[in-house]
Amino acid sequence: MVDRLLLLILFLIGFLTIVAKRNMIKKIFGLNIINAAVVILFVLEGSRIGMDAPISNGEPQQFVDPLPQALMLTAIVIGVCITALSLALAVHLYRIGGTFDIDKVKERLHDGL
Amino acid sequence: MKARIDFRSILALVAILAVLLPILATDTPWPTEPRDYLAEHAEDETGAKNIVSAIYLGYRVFDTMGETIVLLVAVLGTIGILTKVESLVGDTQQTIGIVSAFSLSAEKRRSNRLRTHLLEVVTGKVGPIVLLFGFYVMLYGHLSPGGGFQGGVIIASGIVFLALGNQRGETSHLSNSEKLVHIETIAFLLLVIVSSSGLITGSPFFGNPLDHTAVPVGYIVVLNAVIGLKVGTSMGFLCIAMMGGTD
Amino acid sequence: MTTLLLVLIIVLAVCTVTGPDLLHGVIAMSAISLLSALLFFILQAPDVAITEAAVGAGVSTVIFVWALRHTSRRDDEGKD
Amino acid sequence: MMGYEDLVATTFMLPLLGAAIAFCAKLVGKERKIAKVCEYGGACIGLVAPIVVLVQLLPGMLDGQVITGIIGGWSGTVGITFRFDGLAWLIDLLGYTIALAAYIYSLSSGPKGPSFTGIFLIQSAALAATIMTNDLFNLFVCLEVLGITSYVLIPTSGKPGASLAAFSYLMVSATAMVFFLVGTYGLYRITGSLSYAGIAGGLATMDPEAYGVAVMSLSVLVAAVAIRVAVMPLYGWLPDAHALAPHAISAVLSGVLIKTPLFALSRVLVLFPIGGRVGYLMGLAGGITAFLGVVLALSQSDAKRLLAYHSISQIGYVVAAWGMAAHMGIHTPEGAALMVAAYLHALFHALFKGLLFFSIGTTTDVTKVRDVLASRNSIASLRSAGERLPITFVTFLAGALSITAIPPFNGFVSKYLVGSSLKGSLVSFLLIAAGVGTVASFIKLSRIYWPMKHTFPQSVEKITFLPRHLAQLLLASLCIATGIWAPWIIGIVGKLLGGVSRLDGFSPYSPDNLIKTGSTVVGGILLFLLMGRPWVSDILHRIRDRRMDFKGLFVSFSLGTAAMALWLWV
Repeated sequence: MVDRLLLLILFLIGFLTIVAKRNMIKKIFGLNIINAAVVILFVLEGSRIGMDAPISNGEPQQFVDPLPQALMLTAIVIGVCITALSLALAVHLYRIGGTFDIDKVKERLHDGL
Repeated sequence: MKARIDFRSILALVAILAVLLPILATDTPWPTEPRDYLAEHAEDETGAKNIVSAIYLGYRVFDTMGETIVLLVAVLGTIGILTKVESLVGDTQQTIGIVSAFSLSAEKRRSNRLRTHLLEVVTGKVGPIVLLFGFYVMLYGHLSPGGGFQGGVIIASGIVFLALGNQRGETSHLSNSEKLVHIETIAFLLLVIVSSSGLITGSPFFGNPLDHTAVPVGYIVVLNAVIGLKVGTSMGFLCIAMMGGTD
Repeated sequence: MTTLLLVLIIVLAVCTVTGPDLLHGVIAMSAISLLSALLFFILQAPDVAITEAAVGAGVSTVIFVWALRHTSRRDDEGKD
Repeated sequence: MMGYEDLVATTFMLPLLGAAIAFCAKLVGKERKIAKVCEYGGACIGLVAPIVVLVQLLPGMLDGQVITGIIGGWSGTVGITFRFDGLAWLIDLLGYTIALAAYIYSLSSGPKGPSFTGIFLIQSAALAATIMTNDLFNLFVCLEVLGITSYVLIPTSGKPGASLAAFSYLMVSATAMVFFLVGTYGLYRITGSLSYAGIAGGLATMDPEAYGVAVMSLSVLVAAVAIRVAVMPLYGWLPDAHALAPHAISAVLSGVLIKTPLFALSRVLVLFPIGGRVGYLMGLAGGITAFLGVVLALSQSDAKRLLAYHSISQIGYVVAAWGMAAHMGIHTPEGAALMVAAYLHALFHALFKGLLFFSIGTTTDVTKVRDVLASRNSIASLRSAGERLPITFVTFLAGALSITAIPPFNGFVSKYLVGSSLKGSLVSFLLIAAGVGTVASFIKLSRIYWPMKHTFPQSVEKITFLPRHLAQLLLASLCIATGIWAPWIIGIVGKLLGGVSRLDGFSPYSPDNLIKTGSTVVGGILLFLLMGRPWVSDILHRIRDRRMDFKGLFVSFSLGTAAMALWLWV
């Protein structure tokens, strides 16, 4: 319970960053943080029903749930792909607008167009 | 810094809190049916001892395919934007000291001569070992933790090490970005072909063509190898392009 | 143990998002990745741990550093 | 011989194979002929072959066949289940038709190259997979693939604003997808399954205490998908993205990409006993979207942005009908009829909006002016750019008459169908108002073709017209054909969606409807004349100049989610 509340706090920190910070890099940090929070949440809760890593060695074992782990592999990779793309876009926007501040970039583009 | 956070952000935060709290606060016991099923059948059905690999490349290989595609598109998109950015780079470039040591182009490295020399020697020697380790992780994913993706990332770092250790700025075969793109392209084609290969022996798409043979695990090993190759080359290509490129 | 790691991760997350130096933020992000990799290892998820370490601490750090090299490492929010 | 299950899987495997072949063009030099062969061969395999497969599947589908299975033939407890039914067939048809037309158009207008072809094909594959999947996590992966291809394709237009639009879209929808994962967590925790059948079973037997988790999970899932659909409070990312993307991509984005997730969502909604309430709320939001979208569109002066706001408005029609269908239950006769209306409007909107994007795209490429107030005499400009017959103007007219619901164009049929299925409700009044606004804003847009004596075309650019004309004429003829043979098409769609009984003997061209249409047009003309008044144009200017900042997107997302959760809870 405590762990889950801590994860909720982590998630909210990330979400607040995305919403309130205007710096694009900070927003990407926020996205990474909420993604990490959800990944930890799945693995943490899935590990509560067992004690052994899901690699069979022929003896009877009490596995943790392997399904969330497999899902989270996918989620982690997708997360890093999104991060890479968003960073490339942010760098491009910095080159155009001269700042990481998204509202200022928007204003400058608006004036320029 | 926190004082700048305005009313609307707080409103959004409270709304999200209200929605997420019930989901996270619940104490409903975690379901055990999938785990029990997998513990009993996974090894027989896929041949893999590592059950996560069995799911990742067996039961849910379609998800993995999607994930590989996301990676492919992300790398293509990033490279596309990157070339646009490089053309925009003027002489106003602000370089961070440490980073320029890792740059692949000789001019940028000259300012950090000593550090760079050390770097070149070490990475040049370590590179092949890292590469070998990557192949190990890739090919033994069905038995031990690891697999195509993780192995691929390690291979990518091996490639980057080789590129860094490359003293005179000439490109070795493996860190030649054109070659990497070729391997990546072929690997993607192979991935599509391998995932349809079940059709030959009568299993459906993404099915195991070696299902009724003595080595059902062969499918996972092949998939691991193809995915590892694909991930390794595309990640390696991305990193090399980002570090100041050999192209 | 998990609780302790989570608290550490939260502290690092706060550092990441409030600090004015983005490069420090990147380093804190990769520390978060490493800590969560450790956490996954403790939670019997070695596959996820390897992936998180390789991807989160490795690849994404490289990309972040690349992005900052081409731009600026200062977060000049608030200094309009 | 391949079984049906394999045949169904080819609808997404063929584009993937095509993409892989198109990428192979990079292996050989750019100048070599074989590179072109690879690229176009891949495009043919990826876009034409699936349509052939769909034709093959049609007879079985008309007999009410539903193909279900597990991808790869693995176990159902863990594996990914899929379901290919009439809805999936129809959405595939919609997707591949528009994608084919857009690809032909892109041959002249760009973007070009093997990478573009490959990514474009991957997007089509993801569309087919999205509508087929019956697994929550697989839906997540499919939506991510759809998303990442659009984030990559939007900035290929090279306009600086397009990168910003892609970045905003990326941030909003990537955040929403993390919420989607949270929803997946909640449902997996209480039901122990990811497949839809398993979730439905788990919900039936769940602990009553977990009701809150189910409600909250459902609302974050719906909100995450609604971002993609751009329903009213969540539409903020769309206008920039659709207006600044390359023309071919704009057509696909607003024709297909915003609708597929909606129909995929209907598969999730039926699992929940409270899904009907979500439908009602979405239907209401759809009506409001239709109306407000038009108001915003009226205030725009950029031609493509005006079209983008119309996409929001038209998707409002679709969502209104779809939501009410979900509210009635899509297996009841009324619900099925509404679903037919929603699908038909989605299909027809994809056809005419694609056509409009192409025609306006060709025009603005030639004149280089996108402001409808500044641009005039475009027919002459097009002629001096090398267009002998005013094909672009004619196709634009076909699109404009379709969207303003003039018979016998297809928009008339679907709008009538949506309107009559929703008769008497609050939503239908919003839709009538939206119809009037649509007429007015298209009169405004048509002004770029009005001849003027004293303006002469300056600085026109020579472009290749052939592929563009081909795509425009293809969609224009489809717009007319689907309008004329509407009763027959309605019959087929009704059969595929299982609601045939309600729609027998339906005739759109009754005098009653024609009078209604006439009065809408008159209303539109009056509204257009009214727009010339200083005080009205002042209001419109205010609407246009209000700044939607980035934060607003997230605030509306979170408030929308919370509102939905509250609505479901009480």
